[in-house]
Amino acid sequence: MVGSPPHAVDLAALIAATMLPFASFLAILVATRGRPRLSAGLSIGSVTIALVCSIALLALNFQLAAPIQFSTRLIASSGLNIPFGFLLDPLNLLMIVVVSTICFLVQVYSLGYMAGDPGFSRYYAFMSLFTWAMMSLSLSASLLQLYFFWELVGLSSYLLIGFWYEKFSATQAGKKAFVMTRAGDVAFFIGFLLLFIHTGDLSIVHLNSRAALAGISPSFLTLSALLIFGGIVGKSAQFPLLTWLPDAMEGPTPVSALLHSATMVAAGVYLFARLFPFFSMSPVAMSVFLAIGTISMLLASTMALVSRDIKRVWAYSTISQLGFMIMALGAGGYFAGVFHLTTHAGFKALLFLCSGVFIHRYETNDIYELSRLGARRMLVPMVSMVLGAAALSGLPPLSGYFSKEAIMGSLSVLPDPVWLAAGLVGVFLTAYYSFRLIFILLLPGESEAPAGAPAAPAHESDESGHKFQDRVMALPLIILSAVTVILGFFATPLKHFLGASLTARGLAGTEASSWPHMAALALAVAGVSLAWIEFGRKGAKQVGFVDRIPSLYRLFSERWYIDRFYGLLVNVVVDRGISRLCYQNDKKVIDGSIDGICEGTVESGRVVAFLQTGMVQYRLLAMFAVLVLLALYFYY
Amino acid sequence: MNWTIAGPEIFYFAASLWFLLLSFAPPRKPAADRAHRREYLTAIFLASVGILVCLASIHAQGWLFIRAYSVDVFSQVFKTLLSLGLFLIVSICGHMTDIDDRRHNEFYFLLFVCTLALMLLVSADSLLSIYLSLELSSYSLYILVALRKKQSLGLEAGIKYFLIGSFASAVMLFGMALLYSSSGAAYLPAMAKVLPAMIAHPAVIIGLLFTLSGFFFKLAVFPFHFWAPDTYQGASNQVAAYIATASKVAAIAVIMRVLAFAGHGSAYLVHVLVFLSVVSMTLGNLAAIVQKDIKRLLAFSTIAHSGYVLIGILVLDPAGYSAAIFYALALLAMKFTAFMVVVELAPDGRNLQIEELAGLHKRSPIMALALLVALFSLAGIPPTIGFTGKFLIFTAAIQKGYVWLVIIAMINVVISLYYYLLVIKAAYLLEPAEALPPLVVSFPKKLLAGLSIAAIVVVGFCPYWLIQVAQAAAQPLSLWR
Amino acid sequence: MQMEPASFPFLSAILLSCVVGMLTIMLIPEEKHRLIKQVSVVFSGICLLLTLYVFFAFNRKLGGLQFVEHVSWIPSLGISYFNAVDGFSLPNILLTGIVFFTGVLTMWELNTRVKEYFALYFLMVAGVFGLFMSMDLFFIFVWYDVSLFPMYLLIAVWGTTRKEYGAMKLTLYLLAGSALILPAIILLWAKSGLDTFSFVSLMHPGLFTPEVQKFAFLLLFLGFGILAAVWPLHTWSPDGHVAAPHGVSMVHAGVLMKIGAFGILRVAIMLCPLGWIYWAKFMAVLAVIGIVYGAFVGLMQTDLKYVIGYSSVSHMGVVCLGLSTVTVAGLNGAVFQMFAHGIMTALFFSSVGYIYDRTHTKMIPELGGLSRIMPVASGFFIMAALAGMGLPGLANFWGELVVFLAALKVYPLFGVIAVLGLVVTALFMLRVVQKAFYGPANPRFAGLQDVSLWLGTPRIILAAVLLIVGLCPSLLFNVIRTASVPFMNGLLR
Amino acid sequence: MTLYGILFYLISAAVIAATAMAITRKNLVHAVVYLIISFFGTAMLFYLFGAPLLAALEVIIYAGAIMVLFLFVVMMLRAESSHESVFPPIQWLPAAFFCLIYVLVATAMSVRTPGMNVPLKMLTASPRQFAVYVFEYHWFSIEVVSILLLLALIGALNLGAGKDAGSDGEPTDYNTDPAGEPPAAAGSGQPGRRSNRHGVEDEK
Amino acid sequence: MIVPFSNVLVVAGILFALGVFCTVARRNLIMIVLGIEIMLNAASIVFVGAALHLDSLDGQTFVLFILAVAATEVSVGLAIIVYAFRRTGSFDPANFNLLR
Repeated sequence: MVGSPPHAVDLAALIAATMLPFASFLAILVATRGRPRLSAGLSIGSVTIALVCSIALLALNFQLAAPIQFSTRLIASSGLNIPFGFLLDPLNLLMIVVVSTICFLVQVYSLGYMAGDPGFSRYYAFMSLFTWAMMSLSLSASLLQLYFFWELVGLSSYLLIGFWYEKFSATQAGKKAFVMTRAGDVAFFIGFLLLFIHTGDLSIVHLNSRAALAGISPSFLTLSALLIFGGIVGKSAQFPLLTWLPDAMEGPTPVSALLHSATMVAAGVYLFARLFPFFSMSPVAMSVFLAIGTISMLLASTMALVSRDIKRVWAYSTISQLGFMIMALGAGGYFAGVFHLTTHAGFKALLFLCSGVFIHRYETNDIYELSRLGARRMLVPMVSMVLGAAALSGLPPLSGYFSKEAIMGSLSVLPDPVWLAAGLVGVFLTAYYSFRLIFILLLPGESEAPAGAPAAPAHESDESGHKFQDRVMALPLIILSAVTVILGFFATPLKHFLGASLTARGLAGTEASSWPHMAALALAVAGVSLAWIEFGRKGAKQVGFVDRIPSLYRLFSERWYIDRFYGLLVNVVVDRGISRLCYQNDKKVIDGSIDGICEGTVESGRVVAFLQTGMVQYRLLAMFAVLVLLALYFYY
Repeated sequence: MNWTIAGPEIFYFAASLWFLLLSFAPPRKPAADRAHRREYLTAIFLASVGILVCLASIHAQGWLFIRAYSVDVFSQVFKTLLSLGLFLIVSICGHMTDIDDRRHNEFYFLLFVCTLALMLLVSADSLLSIYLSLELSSYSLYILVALRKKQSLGLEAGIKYFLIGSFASAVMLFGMALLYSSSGAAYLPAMAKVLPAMIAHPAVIIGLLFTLSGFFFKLAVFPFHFWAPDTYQGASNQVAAYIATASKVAAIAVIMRVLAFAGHGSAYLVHVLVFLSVVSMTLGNLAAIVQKDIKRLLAFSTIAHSGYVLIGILVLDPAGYSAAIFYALALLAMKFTAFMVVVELAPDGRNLQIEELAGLHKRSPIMALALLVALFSLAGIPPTIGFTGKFLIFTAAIQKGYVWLVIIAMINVVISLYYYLLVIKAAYLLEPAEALPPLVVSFPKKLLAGLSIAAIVVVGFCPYWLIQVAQAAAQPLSLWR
Repeated sequence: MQMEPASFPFLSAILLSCVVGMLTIMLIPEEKHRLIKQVSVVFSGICLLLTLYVFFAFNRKLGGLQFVEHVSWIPSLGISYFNAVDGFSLPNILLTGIVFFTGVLTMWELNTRVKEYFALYFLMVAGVFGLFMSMDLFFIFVWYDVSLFPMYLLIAVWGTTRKEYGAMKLTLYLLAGSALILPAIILLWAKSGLDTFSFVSLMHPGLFTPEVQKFAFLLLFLGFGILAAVWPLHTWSPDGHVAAPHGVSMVHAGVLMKIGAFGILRVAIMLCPLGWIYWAKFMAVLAVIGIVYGAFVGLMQTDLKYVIGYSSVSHMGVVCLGLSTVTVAGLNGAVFQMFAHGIMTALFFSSVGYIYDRTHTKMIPELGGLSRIMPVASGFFIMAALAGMGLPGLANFWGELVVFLAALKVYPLFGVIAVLGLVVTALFMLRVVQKAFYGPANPRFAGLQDVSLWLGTPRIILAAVLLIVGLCPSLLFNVIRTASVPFMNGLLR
Repeated sequence: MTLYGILFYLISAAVIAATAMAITRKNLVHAVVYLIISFFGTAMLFYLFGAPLLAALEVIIYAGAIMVLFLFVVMMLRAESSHESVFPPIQWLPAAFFCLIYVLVATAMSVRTPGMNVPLKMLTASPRQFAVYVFEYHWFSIEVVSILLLLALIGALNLGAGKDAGSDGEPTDYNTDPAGEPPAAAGSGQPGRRSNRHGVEDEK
Repeated sequence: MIVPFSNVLVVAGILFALGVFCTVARRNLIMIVLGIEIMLNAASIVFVGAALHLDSLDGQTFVLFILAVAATEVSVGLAIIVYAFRRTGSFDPANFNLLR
């Protein structure tokens, strides 16, 4: 078993970081449901400690030589020995920092955003649950443990999407999210069980070691890799399970920021990175992943081109960016993927939180509407948003630029140039749709209502509360903006940090030529320019090029009919088909035959009983006949 | 000859003579009710003394009348059962409204004579004495059935019972003639010596079959069951109870005895018995499903139970015999309890329909409980005596390899549960159309009901002692061979 | 098999507390509802404590049979009153104790024919306890029926939807099952030639010829399978669930169905292992069909209890799949799943019970948005639904995990299909939650109270158990292992 | 074939013929008389088989007492030519069929059972021998049969004296039975008024 | 020498069949009872024949008691029939069909 013994400090910090949120979850659920402030305090307090612990761990272990693993063997049943404990290596150190940071910021932000909601306590309970699950997921030492928290993360996602459960669409979205990720998880589940059956161990460190997989046939390896990747597809909303993520935007915006952009959906990518050595042992699987990442990235980008809903644009963009990460990882760019994950977490959370401010203020998601109502006048969010969008588009010197660059670098080493081309198209589209949104928001079109007459928001009256909320919400924006700006410069130390554990296997990113970087930058600028031409310049019609091609527009806005397909699948095949068939079978065939037997018994009882009535002589005859026949039987 | 071993018979003979004498006394018109009471108490007294006499002579052993009459544990156990049955039946005769007041003496006379005849039957060892005892018991029952007052049902039942009965006994007689002429023996022990060697001869086997038909008639086994539904329905409740309990017990005994002597060694005979048993239980259970009249339902259930008992007998080994003996006891307890409820619910002696049970659980919880327990016991649900009996029978059968027979029997148990549940549903679920007053149940009756319930459950749960008794009783049957 | 005689007859004490409870209740006058309920709580509480004691006092290192009580009962047939617990029965006994106690609390608001209800309820539970702890085939059968027949009245008198039909169907179905079990039991007795019904003596792999084992196993599997709601013998179960009063539904779905699975394990599998191996594939096919089929039919239901009923069919399919794998893991998972499913359905029915008592409807579309009005009561239901989906952290996850692990190993294809059934399960559970508890609140129910602490106690207990076992599965696995490992070792040898 | 053999066949043929006549007569008196002839034949058979006492008893009790009792009843109730509805052939044909099969079975049985084909020897049991035997070995049966006869006496008293018993002797009772159909032919209780309950076939 | 015993059996069998036919096919209560008497008579013939065949007096004894039983049967049977006739005015067994 690889791993050095834990330090007591590490252990304490880990336990604090993981268990405190859980404790606060339970405490809120059981005790403080009626006291929202206390609940929020508990939750934020715990996440703060988690954050501090995470940072401390990162700092303590920055020079980590080998992964640290400590676990108790959880003997679930004989034949199933699974270590249950913590694994510490650079990847998850980074991950817990990201998670706890975003969690912390979002929870603070939520103080403002969710103020006055009747489910305030519940919200924080779920948030704590999520924090716990996500932190533990990141630190899991075995696939089973990871799966355990993976599902819990899914649960908290479900609960938070459907947080406003009186809204039908919200519950619908929650259900959809859960079921679709569940579909992926089932593959994951089967995958790791198969893996377990063949290797006898689910420890991540073990799986990542070449020795563990020595005896396994390549095809089986590919199969289990693909199955496990199913979980990633579901969680990270990749093709073909990508449609739940835009719908998940029915949840409160901070939730979208936290779960559906920065952390939870990134868990898929995290899993990929987590098992990167394992996956990379199957080249076939890796190419499939690459393809899926690419397809998702392109599909989602095209969808983002036409959406009018601010959160959905960012949601599509999230899918697309996750696609980028998967592409990077699939192409072997371990660092690129993880780095993009990190930067993306920052700027996407930023984008969502900014949108949240608008939505909170103007109570609409429609970008044209927001623009009309004068969203551009809110300085902090608007600036942050532009920063975020620029980072998203990959404009230097923001964090996104560096990570995109890394991705392009890893794509460019592939023998087939198609992937690079696709990546570049993606870069262009990203820049285009980001700035389409920004320009629409910044520059209200011709047809807008007179500026300065915003529809009065509902809680204009209590100005003081409003101020507090604004300030609370602004703080995370500022922090995230700062992160977005500076994170890119930490690329090299991070690369070293992350690479430390991987260099041994010769998987560190190869040095690439520089032209793809230039091309990417150029295309990003081109995207921004096109957006400027169509939306930004004076007198622009604010109609994108896609809008002008109706069939394409419909295709994109219908999300390539993927949803339709699923709807059809569920309604026609499952509901009206199999389910009804089974139900009818139950009622008609099984119950019918049982009831038929009973009816038949009763009916024959009636007949037999009738035979017992009537004239006495018939009975005498019957007696005699039976007797004679029995006597006859003797002769046979 | 040691006369003391025939103590029970002598006692019952004397008791019946006592009632005969009483019946010659001139009727006392004014105080008819009290007279009626006096006869009842006399009967109870005599019946309970009868039990004691039977118990006292339970270890008696020997032969009377030059081996025409054998007294052994087998017969004595059955005699005790019969005396118990008589006592139980007499105990529910307190308000016998459907027998003419002035005929109560005759009624008890017939009841006691019938019991005497059944006792003779279980001890009789020659074909002739078996035949005569059977006739004696049958005739007293024909008359008892036809005695029912005001209800022409009694007459009709009497006619049918009489015709079917005498037809069956004529067939039996012819069978006995064949058996006698081919084996040359008129005594069972003598037959037991010669029959196994010649069981395959047509005359012997057909004679045996015909002979058994008379006993099957008593037990109400297909195809000799036709009288049972009509007779139960037409007879007064008490008489029906008697037919269902004591008369069945004796029939079980005599079939067992005859088969134990004569029935060995013929696969053909076993086939026939299997066939009759399967048809009996299936037919009885099926027909019972649609019955509305409780007594008629119980009649069909009796037919079904005859089928079960027959399983125990047809395995032809001590385990089966002791199981059948135990089952006879079980039948006595269960059927009596069910009929007791019927009698209590119909103080005017009418026939009870199932719907009339509605609301019973409120009107008289103890009677409802008694009915529940009795029916569950009839259905063979543990921990009741009915289950234990069935269990013993099935173990005996499976040990001999009749697995499918037992499975069929168990399926029949399921069918039977359906109609028992219908009755229970009426008693526990349905509410009567108009509110009926609570049923007044006297303390002795409550005690009786409580004891019946306790007997059914306790014996069902701790049957060991009685199983031992049954095994001891079955002992002589295998000794003779 | 190792046997540890009991220092004190704890097992009989459990049985006795049920029986004495029943008798005490019968002695109390009908009108004193409150007293009857209090007495019921006390006696069921004693039962629960005793089961807890037995559970924790069970020596996990030693394994084998413990708390053995052995009294000869009918020596001529080799029947003995032989009680003991082993790793298979211990979780079930604990389950029964918990469900029993919470079931009494759930029916706290009963007002009609209280005395009879609780008396019958105690009788039924006595049967269940007896079955789980009995080591004598005869008594297993006796207890089986004792636990069944009060059911008819309990459903038919206190039930709700189509109660008479449901009760009759259930009773006849289950009796039909016993019609197969009894001949099989006797057959084993007869073929053993040992003249004993004692489970321990009969449990030698080579005692019966393969033909006997195959035949007896089939009978026993079908017979007990009816009670375990094995497809296609399951249709009594949803109808029965729906018709029964809530407390009975809890015992019924929570415990009685386990009797079926337990019977398959204890009698069919352990006595006829060759038959087991022979029919394993057949079992697996039925189990997988049950899993998927139950989930799909559950999708169509509009009655809360029907949904739970069909989910039970699906979940019992998981148990059966575990049993069909002929592996240690499969047995472990199956027994664990029995426990988990028992607690889960009990929680389901307990929650539905509370909701139904308030709203007087179980129809999902009519409920709509109940979360707004009774967040806590709905929360319990949602928690049960989550457990039903196999969510980690709750007990069911472990059972399903281990079973599927075993199934994937032995029958990869069936395993995959069964796992896919989980998606459908999730879909219908979520649908129910969405339609019944989310969405706009129904104004009809606006004034209803949320569950109070006392009335919520049973649900809290059940939810806590789900959580505790979900977080600490080795609590059970350690126990189950003491039985499954020696058994499989003995079989393979 | 000996003389006795011829006698046996002759008598048997007569008995069977007389019985066949008896069971097919519509007039009950004729039927009873034919049966008496049949019983006389039987008595001769008994004599042939060496049971003179039984032959006598057969004549005295069977032909003499029992059949005369029949005759009395028939005449008392004036039932000698009562309208007897005849079974349709579809009902009596099966009866005949089974009886025929039975005869075949009986024949096969008699022939195929070993030991049955030994010709009977002439032997006679004198009444004294017979009586001694009966009272030595079968007096238990005599006791039983005496009770049986007593019982028959009481039974006949109680049943036949239905009218004397008062309350239950009402002839219309049968028709007013609660469970039955409405009375069809009220007042049909008069003996001799031959009507059945449906009163339809009265005039045929 | 008379005849083989089997011939006696055949004769008795025919008589028995005739008796059965009478009971089964005649719709008259009196004739039914008469038919049963014929059956008893057939049995008697077998008994007497068998007594000769076996050289044992038991068969003859049997017949003696059959006579007594037949007398009982006739007296009880006819009493019931008379009783029934007084109530219904009919001998037709088909009229007794209330019980169902």
